[in-house]
Amino acid sequence: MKSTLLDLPLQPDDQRKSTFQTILSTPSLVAGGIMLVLLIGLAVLAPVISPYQPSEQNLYAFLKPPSAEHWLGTDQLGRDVFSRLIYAARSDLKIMVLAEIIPFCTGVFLGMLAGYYGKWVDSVISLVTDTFIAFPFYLIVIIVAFASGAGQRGIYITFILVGWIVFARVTRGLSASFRKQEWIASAQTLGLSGVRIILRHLLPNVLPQAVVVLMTDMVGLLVAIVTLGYLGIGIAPPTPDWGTMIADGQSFITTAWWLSAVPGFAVVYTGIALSLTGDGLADLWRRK
Amino acid sequence: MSTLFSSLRKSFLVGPLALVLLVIVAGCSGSNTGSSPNSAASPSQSADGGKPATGGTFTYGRPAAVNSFDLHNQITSNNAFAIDKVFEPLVAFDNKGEIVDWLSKSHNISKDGLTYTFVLRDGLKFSNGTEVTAQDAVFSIERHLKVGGPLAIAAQVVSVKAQDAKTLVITLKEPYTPFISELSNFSNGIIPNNFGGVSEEEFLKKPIGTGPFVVEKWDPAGDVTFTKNTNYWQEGKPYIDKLVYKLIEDDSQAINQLKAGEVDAIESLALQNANELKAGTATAVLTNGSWVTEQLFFNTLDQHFSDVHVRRALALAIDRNGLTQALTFGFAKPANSLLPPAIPYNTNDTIKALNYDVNEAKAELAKSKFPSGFSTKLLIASGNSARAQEAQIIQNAAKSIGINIEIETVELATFRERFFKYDFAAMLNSGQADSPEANSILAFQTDPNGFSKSYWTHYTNEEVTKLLYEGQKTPDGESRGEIYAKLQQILADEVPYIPLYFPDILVGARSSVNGLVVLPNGSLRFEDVQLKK
Amino acid sequence: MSASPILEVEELSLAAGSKTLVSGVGFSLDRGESLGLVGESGSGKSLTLRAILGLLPRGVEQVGGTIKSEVRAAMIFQDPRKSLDPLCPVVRQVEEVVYYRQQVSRKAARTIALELLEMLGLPDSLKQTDRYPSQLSGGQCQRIVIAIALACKPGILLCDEPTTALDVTVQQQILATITRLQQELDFAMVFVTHNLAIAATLCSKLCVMKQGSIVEHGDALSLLQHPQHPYTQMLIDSVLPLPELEGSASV
Amino acid sequence: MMKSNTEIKPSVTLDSSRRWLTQALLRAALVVICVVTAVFFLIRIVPGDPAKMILGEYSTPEAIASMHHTLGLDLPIGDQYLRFVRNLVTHGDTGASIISGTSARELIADRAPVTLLLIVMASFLAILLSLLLAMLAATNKDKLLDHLIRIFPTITLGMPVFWVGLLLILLFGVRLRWFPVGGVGEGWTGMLHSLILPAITVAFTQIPTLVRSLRAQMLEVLESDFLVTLKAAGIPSRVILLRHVLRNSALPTLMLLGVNISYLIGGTLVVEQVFGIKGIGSLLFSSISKRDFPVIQGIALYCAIAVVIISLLVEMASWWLDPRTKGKQ
Repeated sequence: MKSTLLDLPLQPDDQRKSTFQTILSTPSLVAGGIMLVLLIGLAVLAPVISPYQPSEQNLYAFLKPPSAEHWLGTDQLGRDVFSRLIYAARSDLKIMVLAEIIPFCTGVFLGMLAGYYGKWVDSVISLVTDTFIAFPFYLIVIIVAFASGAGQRGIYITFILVGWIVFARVTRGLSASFRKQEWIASAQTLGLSGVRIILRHLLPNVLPQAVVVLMTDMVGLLVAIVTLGYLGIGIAPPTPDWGTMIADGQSFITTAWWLSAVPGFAVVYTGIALSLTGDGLADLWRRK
Repeated sequence: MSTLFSSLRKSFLVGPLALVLLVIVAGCSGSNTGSSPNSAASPSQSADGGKPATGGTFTYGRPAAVNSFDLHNQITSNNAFAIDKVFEPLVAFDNKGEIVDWLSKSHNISKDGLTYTFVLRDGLKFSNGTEVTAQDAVFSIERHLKVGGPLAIAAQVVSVKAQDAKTLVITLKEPYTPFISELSNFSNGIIPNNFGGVSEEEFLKKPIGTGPFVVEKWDPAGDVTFTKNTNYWQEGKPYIDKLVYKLIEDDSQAINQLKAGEVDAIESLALQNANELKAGTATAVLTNGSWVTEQLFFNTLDQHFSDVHVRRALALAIDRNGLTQALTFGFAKPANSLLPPAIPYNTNDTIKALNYDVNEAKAELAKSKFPSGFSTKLLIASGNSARAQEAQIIQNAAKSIGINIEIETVELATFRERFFKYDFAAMLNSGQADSPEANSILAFQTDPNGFSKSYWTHYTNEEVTKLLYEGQKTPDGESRGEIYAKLQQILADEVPYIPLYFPDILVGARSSVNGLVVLPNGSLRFEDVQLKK
Repeated sequence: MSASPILEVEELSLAAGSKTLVSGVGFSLDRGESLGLVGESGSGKSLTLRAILGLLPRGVEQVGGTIKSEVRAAMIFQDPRKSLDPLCPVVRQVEEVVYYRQQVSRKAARTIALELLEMLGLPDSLKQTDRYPSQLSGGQCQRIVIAIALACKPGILLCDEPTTALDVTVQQQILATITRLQQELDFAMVFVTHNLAIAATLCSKLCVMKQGSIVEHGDALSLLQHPQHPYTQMLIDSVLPLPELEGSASV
Repeated sequence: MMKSNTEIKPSVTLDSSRRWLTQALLRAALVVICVVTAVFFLIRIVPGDPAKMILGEYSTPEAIASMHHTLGLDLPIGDQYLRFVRNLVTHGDTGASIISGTSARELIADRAPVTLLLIVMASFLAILLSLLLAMLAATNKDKLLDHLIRIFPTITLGMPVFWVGLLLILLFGVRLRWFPVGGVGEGWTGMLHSLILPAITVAFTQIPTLVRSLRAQMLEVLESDFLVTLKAAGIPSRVILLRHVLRNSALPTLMLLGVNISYLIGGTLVVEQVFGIKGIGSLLFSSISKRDFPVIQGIALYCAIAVVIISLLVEMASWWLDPRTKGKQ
């Protein structure tokens, strides 16, 4: 989201500096940003940082408590929990981001279309939205994930199917309110085409709000990925995943609680990082 | 606590699969060597010599409901472990797997192995107070012969006669050594002659037997409540007034309920949860050596696994000791032979098994049709986290020699349907004996003509089949041992399945429970149970 | 009438955090008397009223001065629609205030409430069917608000620009109603407005406020005729043609 | 003298309210038609041949052909759709279970009561708890309590529902033994008692969003002019809070819950698994792993239709309850 910030309409140099200062004076954005950078850093650098291969088993050193050798101990198959944790961050976050790209683009675009043109375009898009939103999210996720075989494919398919709705709803409302404003009308009188107005003028204005929603939505998606993993229909072993780590560690909750607690906290941590960033961005744009 | 899908658990080890053991005829009483059950944690009589504590209700959490008391038509543990509380056989096995007289005061097998004579105990009564006579036993065994059922009497019975009110004589056409063991099974329990005068249907709804408990309330999709049989032949027993079988489908649910004291014991205790219960002050774990062998099964019709070198290579690639350690927390022994140590004629210590050696495994694979490896699937049932871990170990081992395994997890019911249709390449499952008899497992896992088709591996080897039939006719003794040693060695060399480990029977119980007896088939005896107040 | 004033404000200072909003405001009011607080928006008039009422907005605190009052105060607000609970029928709202303020039975409260509504010239149909604020016109809502204020039997009525949000014709009616009621019920009144003309017609005394302080105060007539402060002059200039018109129309 | 006010013009006529209702119903009906179509295509969107999925990879072509026939997949797509809709309209059914042969509708109806009860309890708890928390936060704005309650949604947003369920089981079931750790108790009281923890878990997923917007809503109400009117009129603050603030905030909560009902139902399906409750959720899981498509379709359809109906009801209720919407018409 850093890059989105910089892509906003051009500002003179000194104003950009003040943007930077505003960022610094938004504590939730700073906190969320730092948490995210840390997390992404760990995930990206996992191959460098991790002391072991994530699926390397040692059947004679299983369920070891945290030590200098294994920072977070080992799991039931003697795999290094720390290595698995950061590799899981890698796989979970990668899926989370990849699975959001298409829904985000289609959702924002359809929302703008519906909001800008109104009338039958709006009616059709809203009808589709209402239809999809009628299906409980987890119901669709579970059905599609199961039917398309456990693994990442199900998550992608599900999200392409239903993920765009949230964005469409938000941008539709915003676009509809912008449409009534004068500057859009004046752009129309200048003879600019609808698509041009949407992309050049509407998009920069709805994007901030959409990005804020994206942050919250990503939390929901991550939780869904983890839940699928926990249910045994998510990311397939041996690829590490926080959900399966929680499920695997659950048997040892009283004897080796860190096994399921640590990946659980990782999910909560990511959730906090993303929602803080989202709150912060919302704050920032509200103040502008 | 395993994953969410609620169905699979120990019943799988104990029941449905092990299920069907073909019972055949002949024999003398068993020379039960080698069975070495660990003693249960606390099944001792009340030690203080005073009067035993009596009364109370014992609640037993079980993963599947009792849906029938028809002893001749049932095999799965959900029913078996309820049937054996109501009906009892002439001879029974104890917690060490030894055959002992039960309803019979004594029994005798003729030298030629063709005539079996049983003398009933004195004063033996059914729960409704009626005297038990030899005629009741004749009726019971004849009904079993007529019905057949999943545990049909495989011996060729010529006649079943009541010599007098207390003496029963069974004559066979040819010797069948496993017979006496198989008579100890729950399916050979004694029921009243002519169902005590009521219709068969009515009788099975309100069954009457000699067992320590009587069915009081029974929901075929839920719980069963038993009350104690006041006419029980073991004087003063059972000590408890009521026994409740409570249906708890989910593993983690069961453990939580045990910890919360909502149940007194649970049947389905996953290996990885045992230590947790053992460590708790309010809970204890009762164990016993089992008749179960955890195995990796191959579909020998599969394009890859029909190649014996592929199977051997995989066997060599798996570190069974490590696997056992990591998965079973000291509640199991690594397996070398197919027969568990608690079963006579097992060769676990002497057999030459394919032991862990990656280089040799690679060399073995090089001899196969797929020297550079291949991709395949491993089928497992959901809801059993030990199996899920096991699958990952095997996946990792296979990868080390170039075989890529995708783990396919399906629900228990689907899992069974799938392998019954040979719809699998490899699967994780277990085999189990129903009586302390080598034939029990071997017939089920090696007979290509039996209904189980060598445990759905479709493994066919004429020599193995020949040895199997020979073993059934040979009286107990050294020569029978030699036959089974030879048979087990062939299986170890051709690996239609890789025996992985022999898990102990695990029962979780409250520490306040005394006198619980764990049998090697996973059933419990409750007649000595006392609840500390 | 009475020997001592019923409201005395002395050296009142209000602040939000470090920012002073009102400083050193003081005035007094006798029974039946009307005081006009005049000034541009943001000059602290409304805050002064809120302070008298004892309901300062969140974050604003009284940092100095005293407010002495012997009688109950009630208030009428700028936007009548927003001053009523949108989810509560209007007669019920009046009734509720009567019930809690006058300590009578529910039934009596309803009778009193209906009498008040009649006194304020609200349509009779309300007696049969209660209405929600959104179903009434702005003027009707303001009459309800006045009814609520009167239900408190106030000694002082605080009016915070009660006509600003209304149409000009309705403004007249509401002002007439307030004047009539003051004559009938003899309460004192503090009337806040930015319109000097309206203040002058209603009030005998005037205070002109600017940036949180009183810059000029005195008798309405003399203040209008001889303004001392340039700000007062400016306010007079901005509405000059109107006083005569208003004056002739209202009295 | 003042002029008497003109009569009150009823701003909402019978006509406009009828028009609104017709529009809302028409819209809901359209969505239901789309839902039915979507469910029909569900079996086709999913990659792979459903017959092959049911029968397994080693199945014979004849078996697959006969399964195609059973599922009606051998008919032209238009006929299939007509058949599907006809069955739905006449029997309210999506076909018989491939596994047991029982009609999907009956299987679902069997399991529905527990799930419905759980949803109702969860909604009730969600509204109650979020109103309480939001009220505490709003009335203590910018104090410690407010900050704590505001942080709460940020933290809980990323908590998977199964994880919350497990923690609650460990704490209240195993440690404190206040509630049974799972299953459904006998009788009404036993049932309610055993559903409290699951209901809290489901409610937990809704509370973050609800509290967040409710707090904002309440602050708006608390700082609104009419509250000053009421306070100035000397109405006890207890009465103000309970009668006016709560009522004004409850309406948006109800509407928000209506929007979120779909998520709530989805959460319930997962929570049922954690607590071992035999409801629609466990039926869904077992049907899915058996590839029992008619039952899966039935569950999807009934859940979606339930969502549409509940949304419609909430919309109607809030339209009915909120006089402002009528003013706008």
